[in-house]
Amino acid sequence: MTVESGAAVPRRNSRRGTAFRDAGPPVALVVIFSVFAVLSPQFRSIDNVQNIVDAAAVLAVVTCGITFVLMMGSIDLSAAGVMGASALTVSLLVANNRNDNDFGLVGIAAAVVLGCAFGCLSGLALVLLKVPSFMATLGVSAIGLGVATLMFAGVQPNISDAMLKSWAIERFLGLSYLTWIAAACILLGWLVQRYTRLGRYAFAIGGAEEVLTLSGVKVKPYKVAVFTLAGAFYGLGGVMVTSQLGAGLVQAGNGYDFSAITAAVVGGTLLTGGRGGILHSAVGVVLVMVLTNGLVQVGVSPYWQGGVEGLIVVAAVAAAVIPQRRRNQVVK
Amino acid sequence: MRIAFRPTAALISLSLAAAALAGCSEQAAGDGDPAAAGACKPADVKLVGQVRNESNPYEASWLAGGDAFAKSVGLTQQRLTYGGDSTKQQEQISQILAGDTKCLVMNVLPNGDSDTAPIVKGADKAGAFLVTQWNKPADLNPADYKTWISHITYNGVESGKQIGDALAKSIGGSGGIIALQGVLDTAAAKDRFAGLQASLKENSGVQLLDQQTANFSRAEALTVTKTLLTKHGDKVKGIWAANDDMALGALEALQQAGRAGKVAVVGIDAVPDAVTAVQSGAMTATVSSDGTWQGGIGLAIGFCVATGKLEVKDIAADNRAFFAEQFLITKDNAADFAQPKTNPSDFDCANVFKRVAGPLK
Amino acid sequence: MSTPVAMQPVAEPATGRNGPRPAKRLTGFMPLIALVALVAALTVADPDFLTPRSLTAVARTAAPLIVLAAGATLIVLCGGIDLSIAALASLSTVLLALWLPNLGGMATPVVIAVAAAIGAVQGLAHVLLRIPSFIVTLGGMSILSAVALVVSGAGTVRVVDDSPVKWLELYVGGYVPMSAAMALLVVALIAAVVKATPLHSWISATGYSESAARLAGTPVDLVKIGAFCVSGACAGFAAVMLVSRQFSGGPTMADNLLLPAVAAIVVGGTAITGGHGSLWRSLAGALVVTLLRVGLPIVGVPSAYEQILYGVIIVVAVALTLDWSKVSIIK
Amino acid sequence: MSVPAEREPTTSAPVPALEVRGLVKHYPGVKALDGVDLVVRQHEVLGLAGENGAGKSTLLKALVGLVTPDAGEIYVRGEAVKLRSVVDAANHGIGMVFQEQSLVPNLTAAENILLGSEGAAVRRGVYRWDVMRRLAQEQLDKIGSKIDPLARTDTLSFADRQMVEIAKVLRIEQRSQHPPVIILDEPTSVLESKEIETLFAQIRRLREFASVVFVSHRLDEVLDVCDRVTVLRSGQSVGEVATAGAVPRELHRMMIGSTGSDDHYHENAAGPVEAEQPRLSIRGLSGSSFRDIDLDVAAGEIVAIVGVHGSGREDVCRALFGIEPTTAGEIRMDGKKISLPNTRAACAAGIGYVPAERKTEGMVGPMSVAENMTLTKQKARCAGPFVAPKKQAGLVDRWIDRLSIRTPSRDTPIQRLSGGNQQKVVLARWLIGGDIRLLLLDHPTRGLDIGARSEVYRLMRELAANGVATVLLADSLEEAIGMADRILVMNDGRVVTEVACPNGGKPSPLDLVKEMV
Repeated sequence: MTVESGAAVPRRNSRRGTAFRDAGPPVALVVIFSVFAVLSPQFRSIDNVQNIVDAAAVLAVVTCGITFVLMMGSIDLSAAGVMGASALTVSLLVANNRNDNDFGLVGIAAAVVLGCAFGCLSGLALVLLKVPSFMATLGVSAIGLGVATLMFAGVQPNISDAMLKSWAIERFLGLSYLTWIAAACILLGWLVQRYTRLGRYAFAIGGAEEVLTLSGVKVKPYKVAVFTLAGAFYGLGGVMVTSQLGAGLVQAGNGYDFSAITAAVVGGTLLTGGRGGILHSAVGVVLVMVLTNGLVQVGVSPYWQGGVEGLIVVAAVAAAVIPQRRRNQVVK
Repeated sequence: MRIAFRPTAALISLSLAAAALAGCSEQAAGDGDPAAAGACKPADVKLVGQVRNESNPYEASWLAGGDAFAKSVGLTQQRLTYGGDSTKQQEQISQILAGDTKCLVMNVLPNGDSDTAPIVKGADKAGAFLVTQWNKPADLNPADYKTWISHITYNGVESGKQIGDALAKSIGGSGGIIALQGVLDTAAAKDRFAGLQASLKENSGVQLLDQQTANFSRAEALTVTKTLLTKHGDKVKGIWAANDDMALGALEALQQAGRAGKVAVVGIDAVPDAVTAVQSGAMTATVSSDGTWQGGIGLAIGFCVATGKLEVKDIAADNRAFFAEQFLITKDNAADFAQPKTNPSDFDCANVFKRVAGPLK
Repeated sequence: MSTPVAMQPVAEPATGRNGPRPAKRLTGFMPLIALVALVAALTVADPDFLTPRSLTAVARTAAPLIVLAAGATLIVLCGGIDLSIAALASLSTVLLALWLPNLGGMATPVVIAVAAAIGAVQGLAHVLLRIPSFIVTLGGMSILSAVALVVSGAGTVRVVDDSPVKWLELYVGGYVPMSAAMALLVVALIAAVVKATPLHSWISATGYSESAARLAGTPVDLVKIGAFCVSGACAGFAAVMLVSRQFSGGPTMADNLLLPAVAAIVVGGTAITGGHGSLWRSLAGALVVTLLRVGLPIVGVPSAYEQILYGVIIVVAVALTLDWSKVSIIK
Repeated sequence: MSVPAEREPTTSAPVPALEVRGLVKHYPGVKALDGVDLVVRQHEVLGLAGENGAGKSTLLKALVGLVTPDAGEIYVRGEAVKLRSVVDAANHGIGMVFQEQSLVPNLTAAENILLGSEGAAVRRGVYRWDVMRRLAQEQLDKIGSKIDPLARTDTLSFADRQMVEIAKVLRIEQRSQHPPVIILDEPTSVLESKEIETLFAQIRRLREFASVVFVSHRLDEVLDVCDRVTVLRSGQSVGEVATAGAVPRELHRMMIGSTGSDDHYHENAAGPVEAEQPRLSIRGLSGSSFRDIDLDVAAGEIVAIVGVHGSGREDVCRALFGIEPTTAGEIRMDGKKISLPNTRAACAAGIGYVPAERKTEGMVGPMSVAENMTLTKQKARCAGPFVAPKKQAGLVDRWIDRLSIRTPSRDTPIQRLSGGNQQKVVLARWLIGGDIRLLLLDHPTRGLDIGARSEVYRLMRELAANGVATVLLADSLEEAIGMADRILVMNDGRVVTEVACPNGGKPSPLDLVKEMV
C-alpha cells in the first residue's frame, strides 16, 4: 500500500468516495435504462426516449431550483405552492377565458417574478425570523396555495395565448420547446453554480457556513438570494405546467416538491449540503423519469408502481453510499 | 426536556385514576338530544356546505350553488373545505358538531366511502340534519338513521358505460382504447370503471390496451397519457377518462403528441371546459353532473326538514338514497349544457326530489 | 472527513449574555403560550369556540396527530426524520380493519406490533445501509402506500363490528375523550421512560453529535432503531384511533397527517437538527396545528385565506418557540 | 479599568503596528480581560503566552472584531480604532489564522484564499477563474507553497491547508496600505515536527513584510520563533520577555504565578505490573491502513505509538476501539480473545478512548457536564434500568472534585468549560465506572495549556499506578518520550521498531525521527 504523503487516512477515503459518489448515479441510470430496454421494446423506441425527456422538462426546472437550496444544506418544500400561484398568475395575465389580459411574455415574466417574491419570502423567514427552512418553506407553500385559490375564484382560467401553448406542442429537433427551456435552465444553473459568486457561495455555505462569516462574507443576503433564485425556477416551472395543461391549476405543483428532492438526492446531492450540483440533479431527474416511464412500459400494476419506485430510490442511494461507508460515519 | 419526571409520574397516575374512578361514558357530557324535527324557525337554521376544495371548477360551483340557495332563504352558508384530506374533514365535522347542532343542516361531500360512516354517526348523535353526496358504502343506509335525510349520487356504472359506448361508437366499433382511472380508493372511480368494462363486453371490437390511474388529476393524466401513447403508438384510437379533468389532460397530451383530432376522448362530470370541448368536437362525450344543483339541493332538503315543511318519515324510501338525473352530452346536445341551468323552483320543498332518477342500487 | 469547524458559535461564553433565567424559562413555555394565544384569538373571532364541548372536540380530534408526532419526535431528537409515519398509519388502518373480524380485541396489539416491526425495519435500513433517514422513509412512504393499496384492493375496508376499538370513543368522567386521554398517556409514558432512563442522554447525544455519542460507547445504532420502532408503534396506535373514529380502514386515510405531524414537532420547538426538544413540546405543537387546521375554517375564515393564515401563523409560531441558544446554525 | 487619558509615545522607535491599552471584557461571572496591554512592533514576531482561561482567545477575538471590548483602546499604527467585524479588522490590516482551520472544505484552495476579498477575480458577481488562479498563485508564491490553487481544499494535507490559511490571511494586504498584522492562534497544535519547521520558516519570512502575533502552548516553540513574548494571566498582561536567552521555566513561572515544574517528564511512579500475561495483546492486526501489528501492553504500562501523518497509528488506535474495521489478526484482553465489531463491545471489554477531535468527537457540546461524564457507564449512575438522579449527582460531583474540574455546576453545558476542563470530563467518563482496563489516548493534550497538560499527565500516571494499561498517541515526541515506558514507531502502516523508554534511559527525539520517515 502506498501512502500519499501527508494525507491522513480518512481523507483518502473521502477522496475515493467522491469518485464513487459522482459515478454512482450515472451508472445506476445506465443500468436501469438497460434493464427496461431489455424488458420492453417500446421503451427503447426513439419516440419513448423523446417522451421521457419531454416529461422530464418541468421536473428538471424545479429540481434546478431546489438543488441550489439543498447545496446550502437547507431544504425547500415551497415548490407546490409557488408553482400553483405562478400558474394562476400567468394564466390570468396571458390571453385567457377569464379576462381581457394579453400580456404575453410580460405575463410570463410576472409569474417568474412572483416566484422570486415567494422564494425571497422563504429566505427572509429563514434569516430574519430564524425559522428552519423546512418550516419556512412549508408555510410559504401554504401561502402560495392560498394566493392561487384566491386568484382561481371558482372558474378555471384556460389560456389561449398562442405562444405559451406552442411551448408544449411545437418541436425543435424532435424535442418540445419546453424541453429546450429546461435544457437552457440546466445550462444557466450550471453557469450560476460554476461561475457566479452566488453559486459558489451557496456551495460554500453548505460546506462551512461559519467560515464564510469569519472571512467577512455576509451570508444572509446570499441565502435569501438562493431562495429567490429557486423561487424563480419554481415560477418558471408553474408557467411550464400551465403551458402543458393549457390552463392555470392551483394544483399545478402537486407532488413536485418531494419529486424534486428525490431527483436531486438520487443524483448525488446531499441533504446536508456542500455536495452535488446541477448536473448531478439533471442525472437524477432523468433517472426518476426513466423509472416512472419504464414501470408503465413494462406494465407494472399501478398499485405497485409507487412502491417499486420507492424501493429503487432507496436502493440507488444505498448503492451510491455503500462504497464510502465508514463505521463512525454520521448519517442523519 | 423541561418538565420534570415527578410531575410526569403524577400526571400518569392521575389520568389512570381518573379513568378508573370516574368511569367512562358513551358521550361527552352536554351532548344535546337530537333536535325534534320541524322545531326550527327558518332564521335559526345554520347551513353548512363542505367540499374538498375551492380550487376546482366543479366544487367551486357546488359551493356557489349552496350560497345561492342560502341567499334565497335569507341565510348564509358556512363554506368548509378540507383539501381532500379525510382526517381534516372528520376534524371539521366533529368541531362543527361540538357547537350548536339544534338546527344544523349539513350538505357534505365525503372524501371517500370510508369517511361517510363517522360523519353520519356523528351527525346522528348530535341531531344535525345531514345530506351526503357521491360516496357511501353500500351497507350504510339513510333509512336507518333519523337525521341523515338523504344520500345523493350519480350512477357511476351507468355513466362509465354511456361514455364507453359513445367512445366505441365514435371509433367505429373497433380499435384499441386506453383508460385513465380516478383515485383508486373511491367508489366513483370503481363504479365508472365497472361501467367501462360492461361497455367493453358489449362492444367486443373495442380492445382495452392499457389502464392506469391518473388520480382524477389533469397534470397526472397528461404524463400518463403521453407515456401510454408512446407505448401503444397508433393502436390507440380512443381514451376513456373517469373524469373530465383527466380527459382535458389527455387532450393536451394528444395535442403535444401531434395526434389531436385523431383520437377520441370521453370523460365524466361536464365541467364547463369539457362541455366546450364537446361542443367544438375536440371531445366526444361527457356525462352531466350538476355541481350547482348539488350544492343547493342538499341544503334545500335539509332546510325543508329542519323547518318542518318536510317530515323525514314522509320521504319515500326511494328518495332517501337516490341516483340523480344525468345526461350523456355529445356534440348534438352540448349547447344545452353550456350554461348550468338551475331553477330556483328546483329547491322548493315540493320539488326537491324532482331530479331523482331512481333508487340507489 | 470532518468539517473543520472554525468556531462553534454556541461555544462562546458570550451566549451567557442572552441567557438570564426568566427569559430561558419563557422560551421553554413558548409552545404553551402560542397555544393559549391561538385559543384566545379563535375565541375573539368566534365566542362560541370557547365552550367545553368545543375544546373537548379539539382534544379528541388532535389525539391521532399527537400520537403520530410523539413517535416521530424521538426520531427528530436523534437527528433524523420520519416521513413514513402517515403512510404507515394508513397501512395500519387497513390491517386493523382486515384483522378485526378474525382477531377481535387482539387485533389492536397485533397491528401495533406489526407497525413497530415495520418501523424497526426502516431503522435497520437506515443504520445498516447508512442511508439518510429522509431517503429511507421517503422510500418507505411509497412502499407502504403501495402495500396498503394492494392489501386493501385499493378500497376502503369497513369495520362492521367495531366493539374491540370502541373504547377509544368513550369519554372519561364524561368530559375527557378517551382517545385524548390515551394520547396524553402515550406522551407521558414515553416521556417518563426516556426521562427516567439513560435513554435521555443517549438520544440527546445522538442528536447533538452522533460521532461523539458513538465514541463514548453510546449504543447509537440501537437507540436509532429503537426510535424508529417506537415511531412505528405510535403510527400503529394512531391508526387504531383513526379506525375507531372512522369505522373503517383506508389505504390513504392518514396520508395527509404527515406534514401536520412534522409541523407539530417543529412548532413545539424541537430542533429539526436533533438533540434539543421534548415530547411535551410536540404535544403542545400538535394542539396548535390542530387548532389551525380545524379552528380557522370553523370560525369562518374562507378557504384561501385559511391557507395563507396557516402558512403565516406556523412560521411565526416556529420563530417564537425555537430556542436559538440551543441551535447553532439554522439551515 | 479606566482608559488612559492620553496616549504617550512609547519609544522613539516607529509607531507600533498594533497597540492595545487597558482592554476589559466581562462575561457573566467572568472577567475575561482585565485591562490587557499589548504592543506589537512592526516587523516583529510577538509571542503570546498564557494558560487556558488567561484571556488569550478573548484578546485575539477582540483584535479581529469578533468581540467588542467593554473598555480599553486598540491602536493601529498609532490610530485608535473600533473593530466591529472581521472585515473591519481586515480593513485595518489585522488578520487571524484560527486555531481550528477556517477553510471551506468543498471549495478550491484559490477560492478559500480569496474568500470575502475576491477583488478582480469576481467581476459583477461572475467568477473569472483565470484571474482567481493567478491571484491565488501570487499569494501562495509569497509563502513559497507549491499547492495547486485549483485543488479542492479537502484533498489537501493538513499542513498544506495551513499554508492556504496563511496565504488567505495575507490577502488583507490588499485592503490596507501598511504592512499587515497576522495573528496565528495555536498554529502548531496539530502539526508534526517536520511541518512545524516549515511553518516556522514561513513565519520568519512573514516578518519581512508583516508583524506576527504567535500564540502557542508550546513554550519552546514560542521561544524559538518569537522576538518577544507577552505573558497573560487572569486577563492581565503580567510581563514581557525578550526571547533571546529566556528559558521556558521563566515563562512558565510568569504564566502560573509561581514556580511550577514545567516538566511533564514525571518519573514513572510505579513500574509496570509484571503479570503473567499482558493486559492487551494484539497479533497480526491488519486493516485498511495498517498491517501485521503486534503489540503488548501490560497493566500499568504506558505505550506510546509515534509516526507521521499517514503512518496508520490513529487507525490502529481506532481499531482497538471498534471504530475502524480490521481484516485480520486477533486481540486479547488479559489473555481472553475478544472481537470489537463496534464501540459498545470495546466499552464492555473495559477499553476507553479519548479522541483527538475533542469538540466534535470527544464531547457533546450542548449537554451538561454530568451527562457528558455519565454517557458511557450506566451501572454507576443507575438503579436497575432507571437513572438514579441522586446517585448520578453524587458520582459526578465526586469526580468533578477529584479531577478538580473547574465548572460552575455539574449542569453547565460542557461547551462553556475551558479545553482542559472539557478534556478532564471526557477522561472522567471512562473512570467513573471503576472498571477501566485499557485507555486509548489520541492526542489527549492537544490544545491544552501547560497547567491543564500537567494535570492530564498526572492523571495518566495515577491511572497507570492503579494498573490501567495505556496506549498513547502523543502530541509531540517529547511528550511520548516523557510519558511512555515503551515507544513503538510506525511508518507506512507497519511497526518499524520498538524502543524501550525506561526512566534514566530515555531515547532522544532524533533517534525516533530517523525511523519515522
